Amino acid sequence: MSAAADSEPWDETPLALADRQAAEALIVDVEGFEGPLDLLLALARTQKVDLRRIAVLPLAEQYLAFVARARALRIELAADYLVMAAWLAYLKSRLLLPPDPAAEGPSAEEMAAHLAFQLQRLEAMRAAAARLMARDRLGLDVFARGDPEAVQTLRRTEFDATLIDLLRAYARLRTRDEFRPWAFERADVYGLAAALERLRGQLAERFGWLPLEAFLPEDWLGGGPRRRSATAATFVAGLELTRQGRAEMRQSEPFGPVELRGRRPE
Amino acid sequence: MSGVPEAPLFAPPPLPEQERMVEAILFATAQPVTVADLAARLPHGSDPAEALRMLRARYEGRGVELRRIGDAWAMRTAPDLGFLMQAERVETRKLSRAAIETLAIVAYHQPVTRAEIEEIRGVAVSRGTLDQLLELDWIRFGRRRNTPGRPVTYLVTEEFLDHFGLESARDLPGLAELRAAGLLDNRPSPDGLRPPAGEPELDDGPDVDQGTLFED
Amino acid sequence: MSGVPEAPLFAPPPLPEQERMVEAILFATAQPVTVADLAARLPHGSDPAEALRMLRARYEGRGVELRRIGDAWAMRTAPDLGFLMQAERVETRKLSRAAIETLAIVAYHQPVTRAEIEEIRGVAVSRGTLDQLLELDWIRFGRRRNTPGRPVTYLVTEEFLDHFGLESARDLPGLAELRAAGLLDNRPSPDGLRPPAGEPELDDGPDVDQGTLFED
Repeated sequence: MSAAADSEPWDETPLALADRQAAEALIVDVEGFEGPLDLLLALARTQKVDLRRIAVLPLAEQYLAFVARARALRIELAADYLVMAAWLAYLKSRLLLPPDPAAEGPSAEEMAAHLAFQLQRLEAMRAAAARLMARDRLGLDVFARGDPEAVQTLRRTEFDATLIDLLRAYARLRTRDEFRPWAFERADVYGLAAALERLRGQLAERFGWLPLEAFLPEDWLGGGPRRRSATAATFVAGLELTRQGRAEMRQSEPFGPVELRGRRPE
Repeated sequence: MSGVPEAPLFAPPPLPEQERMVEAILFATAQPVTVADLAARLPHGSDPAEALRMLRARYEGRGVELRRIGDAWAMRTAPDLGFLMQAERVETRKLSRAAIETLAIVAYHQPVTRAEIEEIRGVAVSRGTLDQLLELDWIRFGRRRNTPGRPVTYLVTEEFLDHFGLESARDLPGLAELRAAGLLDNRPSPDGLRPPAGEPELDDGPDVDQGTLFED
Repeated sequence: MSGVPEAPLFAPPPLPEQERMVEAILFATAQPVTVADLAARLPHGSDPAEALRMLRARYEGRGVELRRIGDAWAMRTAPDLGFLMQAERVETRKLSRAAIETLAIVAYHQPVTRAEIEEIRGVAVSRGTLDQLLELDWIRFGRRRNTPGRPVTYLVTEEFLDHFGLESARDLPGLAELRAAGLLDNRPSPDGLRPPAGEPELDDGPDVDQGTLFED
C-alpha cells in the first residue's frame, strides 16, 4: 500500500487520510466512553500491564495526545474531558520536575497513586457488574412459581402504593404552580410579614408607650421558641415601622424593656 | 438404523433427571401441562409419562401434590392445607391520587394539619381520604396544634416506613434529589421551592442567637 | 396442671407436618416469605426455622429448590434447568451500561451517595439511571449521610437479592477479595486538585429557612 502510495504524485494524501481515519475512529469512540476516567481506563489497558503497576506518566501523555488530536480535528470534547486533560498536564509537569521541597500539599506520586487507585476501583466495579449480570437471574434462568395459588376464601382489598408513586406525587405537587413559589410556614416560626401586618394595625389604634410584649399575639405568649420567634419578628417589625416613620421605639437602659408607640401620621 | 454410533449422543437424560425437569416445568408454568407439552419440552427420547409417575409418587403426602386436571398436570396445595392459604387472597388496588398526594404531604411535612394539607394540595381533602390512610395504618393522629381551633395534626406511622422501605421519614429525598434521580419533570424549579427535608418542626426551634438576644 | 385437657388442643403439629405446611405456603406464592410471616400463618407454637431447614434438605438437588433471600425464603427452579423454561422467560428492558455499573456500585459500596457513585465512575449519574433502578425495585433509599448537605444514600433491596440469586448482600461475588484489595475503601483524593469526578452532590440541606424571618 505504501509502495502504491509512493508512486502517486500527491502521495501524502492517502497517509493523511489513514491518519485522519484512525484519529476519527478514536474520536467516534469517545461517544462510547463514559467520561474521562473510562477513557483513561481504556488507554491504560493498552499498556497491557496489571493495573496495580500502571505507569501514570505515559498514561497522562497518551491522554493528552488523544485530546490534542481531537482538537486538531476540531472535534468538541465535553468539558470534563478537558478538565481531566488540564489536571493530567499539571500532574505530568509535577512528575517530571524535581520535587520542590518547599511545596505544600500532596506529592505528585501521591496524586498519581490516587489516579491509579481510581482506575483500579473502576475496573473492579466493572468486573463486579459483569459477574453480577452473568449470574443465574430470576425470570431468565431461575423461575418462581408460575401459578401462584390464591385460595378464594377471604377476600381482602389491599391498597397499594409504591415509594415511586409517593415521590412522584410529591414532586408533582411541589412543581405544580411554577408561578406561585410556595413556602411552608413552620408552626413555631412567626413570620415577619405577619408581624408587620399585626403591628401596623395595633399601632394605628394605640399611641401610648407600651412594652414590646404587649404587641405579641396571644397564642404566641406561651414561652420557649414560639415566644422568642414572635418577639424577634415583632421587634424587627417595630424597627421597620420606626424607619417608615409610623412608630417610635425606645429602651431606657441596656437590657431594659423595649417600648413602642405609634406615631400619628403628619 | 444407520445411527448406531450417534446413539449415545442423543440418548435422553436418565429418568431421575427427567423427573427433575418435569418438576421444574410444572412448578414454573402458569397452566397445567399435558404429557404432549412435556414431551415437546424435554430432551428428545424422554419418557414424560414415566417421569410424571415418579414425581407423583414423590409428592405423595407432601404439602403440595401432583394433580391431573383434564388431560394435563399441575401442582396444587394438598387439600387438607387449604386453610393456610386463606390470607393469600388479596385484592390489590392502587391508592387514589388524592390519597397518595395527601400521604406524601404528611410524610414530608409531618406533623401537619388538615388545613395545611389543603393549602399545599390547593383543594379540599375529603374526610374519606384521611380515613382511608388512617385505616391503612399509614398515618396517625399527632398532637393538637396550639393555634385557634387546636386542629389535630397527622404523622406517618411505622407501618408506613415499613411498607415504603424507609428507615425514617427524614430519609425521604428532597426535591433536588428527586430531580437528580429523574423523578421530576425537567422543568426549572422556582427559587421559592425548597426541599423540605430536614425541617420537621420537632427541630429545636429557631436558632440560638436569636434566642439569647431576646430571652426574657 | 389445670390445663391438662386443653394441652393437646394447643400443641403445635409435629415437625413433619409443619414442614408440609411451610412447603404448601411457599409453593403457593411467587414472592419470598419471611420467617415471621410463616410463624404468623403456622399454628401457634410452630418452629418455622426448623421446618425450613428440613424442607431445604428435602429439595436438595431437586428440580426446584428452597432459597434464602435476605430474611425470607422462596421456592425457585434449579438454575441448571433454565433452558427448559424458554416460554416463561421475562423479556426485561435492556439495562444501560451506566445502570449496570451504578447497580454494582450500590451493591458493593452500600450505603452509597450519588456523589460517591459519581466519584467512582468519574462521570455524572445521568437522569433516569437511578430512576430505572428504583423502578425495578433493585435499589432503595437508605439513611441520609451525616455530612454537609445530608445526602440521601442508596441500598440494594430484597428484590435485587432475589433477582440475582443472592442470600444476602454479603454473598456478592468477590466481595471479600475486593475488600481485601482496598477497592471498596472510600479513599479520599489527596487534595482539592483531584481528577474531575462528576458534578458535586446537589445540596438540599436543611439550612435554608432561617433567613425567612428577616427577609423583606
